[in-house]
Amino acid sequence: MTFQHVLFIVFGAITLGGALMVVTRRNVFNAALFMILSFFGVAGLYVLLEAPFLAGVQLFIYIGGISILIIFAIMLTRDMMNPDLIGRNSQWIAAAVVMVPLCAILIWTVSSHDWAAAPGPVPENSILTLGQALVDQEGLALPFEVASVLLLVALIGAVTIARER
Amino acid sequence: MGPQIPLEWYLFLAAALFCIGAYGVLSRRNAIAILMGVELMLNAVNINLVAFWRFLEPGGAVGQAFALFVYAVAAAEVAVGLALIIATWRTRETVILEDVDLLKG
Amino acid sequence: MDFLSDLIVNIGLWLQDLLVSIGLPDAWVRIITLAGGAFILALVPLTAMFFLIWYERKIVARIADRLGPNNTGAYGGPYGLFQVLADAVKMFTKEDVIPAAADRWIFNIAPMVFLAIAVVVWAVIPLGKGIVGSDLSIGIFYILSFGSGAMVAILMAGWGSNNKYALLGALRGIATLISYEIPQVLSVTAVVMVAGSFSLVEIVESQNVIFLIGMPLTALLFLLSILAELGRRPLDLVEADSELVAGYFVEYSGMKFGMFYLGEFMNQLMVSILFSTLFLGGWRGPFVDQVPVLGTVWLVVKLLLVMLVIQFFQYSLPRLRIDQILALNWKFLTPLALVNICVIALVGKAVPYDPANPWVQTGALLLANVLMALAVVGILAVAGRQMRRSKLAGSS
Amino acid sequence: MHNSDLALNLAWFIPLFPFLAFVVIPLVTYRNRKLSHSLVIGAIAIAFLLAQIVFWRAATLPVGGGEHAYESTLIHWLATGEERLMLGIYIDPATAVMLFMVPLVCLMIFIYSVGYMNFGTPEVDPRYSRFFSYLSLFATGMLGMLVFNNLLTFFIFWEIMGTCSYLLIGFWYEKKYPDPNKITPRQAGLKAFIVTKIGDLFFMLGLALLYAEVGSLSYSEIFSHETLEHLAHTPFLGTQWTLATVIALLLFGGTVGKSAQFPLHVWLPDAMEGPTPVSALIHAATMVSAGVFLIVRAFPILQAADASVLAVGSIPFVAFIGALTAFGSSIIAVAQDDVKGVLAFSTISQLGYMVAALGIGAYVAGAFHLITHAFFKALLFLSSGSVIHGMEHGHHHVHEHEHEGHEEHHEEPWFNPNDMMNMGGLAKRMPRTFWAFLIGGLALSGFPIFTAGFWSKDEILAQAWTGNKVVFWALAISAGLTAFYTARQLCLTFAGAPRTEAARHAPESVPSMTTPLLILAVFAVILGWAGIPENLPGIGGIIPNWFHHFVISAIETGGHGEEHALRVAGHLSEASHAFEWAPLLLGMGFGLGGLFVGWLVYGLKPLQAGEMDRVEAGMHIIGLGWFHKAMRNRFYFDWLYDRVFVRTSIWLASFFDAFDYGQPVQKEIDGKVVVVRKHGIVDGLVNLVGRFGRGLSRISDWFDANIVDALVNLAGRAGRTISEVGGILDLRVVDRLVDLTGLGTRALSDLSNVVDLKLVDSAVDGIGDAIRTGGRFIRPIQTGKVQNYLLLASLMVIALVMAFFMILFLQI
Repeated sequence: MTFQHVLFIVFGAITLGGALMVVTRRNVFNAALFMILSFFGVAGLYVLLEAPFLAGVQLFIYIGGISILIIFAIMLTRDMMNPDLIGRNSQWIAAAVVMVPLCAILIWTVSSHDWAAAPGPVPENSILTLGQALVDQEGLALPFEVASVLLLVALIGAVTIARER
Repeated sequence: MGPQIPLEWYLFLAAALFCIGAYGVLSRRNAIAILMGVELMLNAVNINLVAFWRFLEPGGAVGQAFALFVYAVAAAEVAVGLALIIATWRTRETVILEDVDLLKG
Repeated sequence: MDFLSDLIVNIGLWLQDLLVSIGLPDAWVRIITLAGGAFILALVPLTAMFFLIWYERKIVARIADRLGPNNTGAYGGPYGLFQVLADAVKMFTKEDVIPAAADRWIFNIAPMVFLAIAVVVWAVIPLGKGIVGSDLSIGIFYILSFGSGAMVAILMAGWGSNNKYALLGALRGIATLISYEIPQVLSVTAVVMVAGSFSLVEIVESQNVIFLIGMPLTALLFLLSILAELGRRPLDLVEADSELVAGYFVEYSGMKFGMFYLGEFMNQLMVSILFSTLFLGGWRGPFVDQVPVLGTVWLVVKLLLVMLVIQFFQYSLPRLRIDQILALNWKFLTPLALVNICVIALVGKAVPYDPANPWVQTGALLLANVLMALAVVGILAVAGRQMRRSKLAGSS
Repeated sequence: MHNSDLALNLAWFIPLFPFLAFVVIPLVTYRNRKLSHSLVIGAIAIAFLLAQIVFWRAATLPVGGGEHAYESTLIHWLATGEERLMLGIYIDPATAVMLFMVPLVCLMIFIYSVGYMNFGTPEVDPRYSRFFSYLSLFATGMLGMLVFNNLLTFFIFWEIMGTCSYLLIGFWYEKKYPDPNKITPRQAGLKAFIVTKIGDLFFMLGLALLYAEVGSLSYSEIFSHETLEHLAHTPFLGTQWTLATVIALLLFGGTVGKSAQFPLHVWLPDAMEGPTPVSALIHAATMVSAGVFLIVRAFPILQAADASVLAVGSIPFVAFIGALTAFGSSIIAVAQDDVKGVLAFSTISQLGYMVAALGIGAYVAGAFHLITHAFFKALLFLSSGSVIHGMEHGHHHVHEHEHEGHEEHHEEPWFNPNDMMNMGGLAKRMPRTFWAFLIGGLALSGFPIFTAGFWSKDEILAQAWTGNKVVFWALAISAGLTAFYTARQLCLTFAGAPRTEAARHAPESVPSMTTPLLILAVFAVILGWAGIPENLPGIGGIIPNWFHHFVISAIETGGHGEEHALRVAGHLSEASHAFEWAPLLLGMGFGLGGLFVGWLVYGLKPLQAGEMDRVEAGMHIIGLGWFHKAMRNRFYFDWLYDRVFVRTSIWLASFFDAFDYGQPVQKEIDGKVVVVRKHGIVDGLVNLVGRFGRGLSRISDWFDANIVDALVNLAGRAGRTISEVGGILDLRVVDRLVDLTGLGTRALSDLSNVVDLKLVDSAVDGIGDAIRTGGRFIRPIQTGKVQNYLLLASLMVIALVMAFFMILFLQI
């Protein structure tokens, strides 16, 4: 029971608990806040995984960007708050019934495989490696470009769709 | 000091998170809540990617890079999804998926 | 003297040894030392407040041609130094009102989140030579990402207090924050490119010549963006006193209001430290190598200067309309920041930094900046002339 | 064979241009109708030219030496884990002839659509540009399916076509009919989509199995000698069947779905709800032929499979399905009144022909009929479309005349322009259409010597004669029927006097519609001459049987095992050597006979308005009216499927729905009405039990009231004759007893209510939801809720993993 275990348990609890609240709260705004909480927990896990940069990105994009967007959308469509229209649909029990064995299967699959993982230390300049890999033509330059184009397209598309006519 | 937590823990956690998100996607009625479920699932995926990066090739960059790509995709998806939801809200006055059935056969 | 040379670290080590000798397991020792360090670190800004609020009030008073706090009655104290204490007491004793229709949970949590975020970012700021909470490899990025968490707190406050002014204030605030994050991040990126690291410590150490000289445009961009982020005039949308009463925390009273107030002020302090760290060389200054503690003094001096500048903006300029503010960002600052990044990247590649004579790169950068500034001014002049002409044509 | 031939490499670009057109239209030019359709037509024209170059190049390559299966140099396509899929083009004779046919027909049909969608007239379709972009996407799918070199791309483009089919059948999705039993376009679209998906599922499983076994899907590898040997001799999961058999059957499943073979044929007739060019393009000329083309493509595997599996008697399974389909649908077609319905069923039967031919190993004959049929069937559809178009215009015309001077818009009475009973005498009104239709009809019914249909059909029959007598007779008889209903259709539509006002005023269609008809008509005639058997005495030698030589070379030199080459040659050599008179004469006899009988029945004395269909009348006279009714109702297949699958699932769905949730409640929420269900878990249960109990008590009441009383009275009378007292006594006693049972059951049922609603709730709720979702998923008339599909998908995942687990560890 080292310090890391404590942190892992704490962050894991935050993540899963937040996620559970997200899918169960009736009030969508609260659900969004719990989603932010869950994202925060995930960021903590990244820190535990010694990927601080990703932790930062997690906070920056998910909490600073995506969650804010979602909350804005919630405020823009006030029907969200209509108590008769929010909450679960008719198949929620079936969904739960399906999801439990799915989770079981996933966990079984994971545990049935022997992860011969003897992780070495993370090199000091892992962020440098990441950055170079992203602009390296042999490496991930193409996916990187594609991702940026995708973002641009999404931006334009979103504006076009949501524009007042 | 390397990680003292076995890789399985992260994978279990990711699996649980994924299933919770999927449950949200399946069981919520309004589109934005479903979007949140999707976000949770994406996060689960990312946890897996980063965990694999950390435990299987900490020297490389592919795991982190793909996590970043997932971020990009998530951002795009949310932007377009919310735009669609808002457009739907304008035209159909609803955000409930069941009510949007123009092409219902 | 060598004990003084890095005070905090030695104290930390000493404490750690003490705990181990008591016989606690490592994990607990680690937890306790970290918690203690965090606690001390959090105390720094909270205590600094008392002086800095007084400082701001004095400046305001001088700008408004008043005396400012000079006598705190029963509390005594020279020059009204304890004014802040009095305010604190007043806040503590005020009644804590919660609107009936408020979303209680959110309403109550919001100020804590706000303050927590304001405190958390202090972990990575180098307060002096070797005095830093933790030298994260992503230091500055850490600050930015947590700063974006403040938005959530603002939204929570605006939504939770269930008041249309509050919600409007929150939405306008978020609009500003989100849009001004872009030039802020871009300007920081320029600094990071030149310094070659995210870590604030390394950024400070790489400033043999302070970056303000090298890239004044970047500094200007950063300053403007932090003005907006802080909600300071001329860019204050978050609380536009005359339109939105107090913006998102209109409904708050007592200590919760105090938390917001404190949080905002700590943000101000933080960004001024950030500015002095990024552009003014942080704790660097004469004789720091001999007397490391002097570094902190230098830092304080620099941040007081920066705060002075911010105060001057704040109290001498009128407020812009929201559309003007957003237009300023999207049509001017963001493009400029993008151009700025490209130029600095090119120059940085063309003229590599050599430690022998650091002024070479600085000079190149400065030249590039001046050219950019001239170009911008020229473009603005042309655009303005056309605008005036069209206006005239329209009027006549 | 990785040589690079410039002309053949042009095939890379064939699918490109239609795709570009598809992309550009919705993005840019959707406002400008003229630009849109010129874009599409231009694109397909370019594709047509390229395809011609490729075709002639491939045709003029020296025969043999594997030259005919040309595979370009491969490019990396997508990386799957450790290995990357390679993509190239693959031109063999089958591809080449398809490349000759497809773009040409597409071009014709696209041009035709311009007129059909009323371009330039006030009633031009509001979604005109969208229609053309869909068409273009479809062409992309078909061409891409042809040129590329592996089954995966084949499947992808195949699915693209499926999507287009859905989009285009449901193109007029807002259309509704007064008759609720008539299927609406969007229902038809969904039906087609789902029914074909059933077949595609098999196809995909086949692909998965093949890939898992061979590790590649490119033709050159899966058709190589070793692979086929391996497949032919490896048992499938320890069963008796060989892998080749299973794979072949699975792939054939895809064919059954796509080209509407029995039992999945039900979607094609309803697909006629789409615009007629669509029916012509997708559901006659190209897409349904894709199914057959799949067999042509996978022919080596089909040969490697052992034909005895699932064989019906001596008939191989594939041939059996084909023959059955051909026969049954040609019977059905006789009784159809919808002008497109007849053609739809004839399409099904012709496809059955091809499948049967391939099933008995007649590769060349099948491919040949595929090509010719595409031409004359497209011709037929387009001309029928022209007829319908004329009828509609005539109807509008008449209608305007009735309402002269009315400014306000009047509601037109619904009029079915497809019904042949409303036509007649159109030959004078629209002569060009008539001639086109006539030629197409003759080709379809295999009018001897000079129509294409004759030669291809004759070749199939010849093969069947040597291959399998049963199949031969089935095909021959259906050939007769085909001729008969073609004659019927021709006479009903064009002969005699107009039977309605609309028909009397129907105008000839615009040139942009009739010109393609004439071009197609030419091909419908001359194309047969490419495949005249050489050993046919008389004209046999005049034109060499080019098609045969060309296409057969693919089998002989396609680069797979001698064993199969021999087996195939075993079938094929007969066509080219020993000539048989019997099949030829029989075929001619049936064809001409059918035409003649049809002319006797319908043409000699044309039908009058309001007169009953002659065949129907005749069958009524000989007491076969019920059978004709069955024919008219397509042998009740739709009815059957509706009852068996659709209704049951809907019933289950709504049953459990009411069961768990009670009835939906209309609720008024800030101004708009929404349906909110109160989540009453138990009341459904209560109702059920209550209903049960009420039923019981009602039964006992009835029993009590009628039977027992009767008995009692009887006994009473009997008793009265003996003694007053005893009679009264037992009357009382028995009555009391019986009432008591009634009361008892009532009380029991009430009790059971109380017990059950405590016990079963949540479990029932879960099951209810699951089944309800299942029902929602199966019913083709569904709300298309993504979440339900997702749920089902995850269910399937679980099921698959479980199955995998069992197979892996329990060795089941």
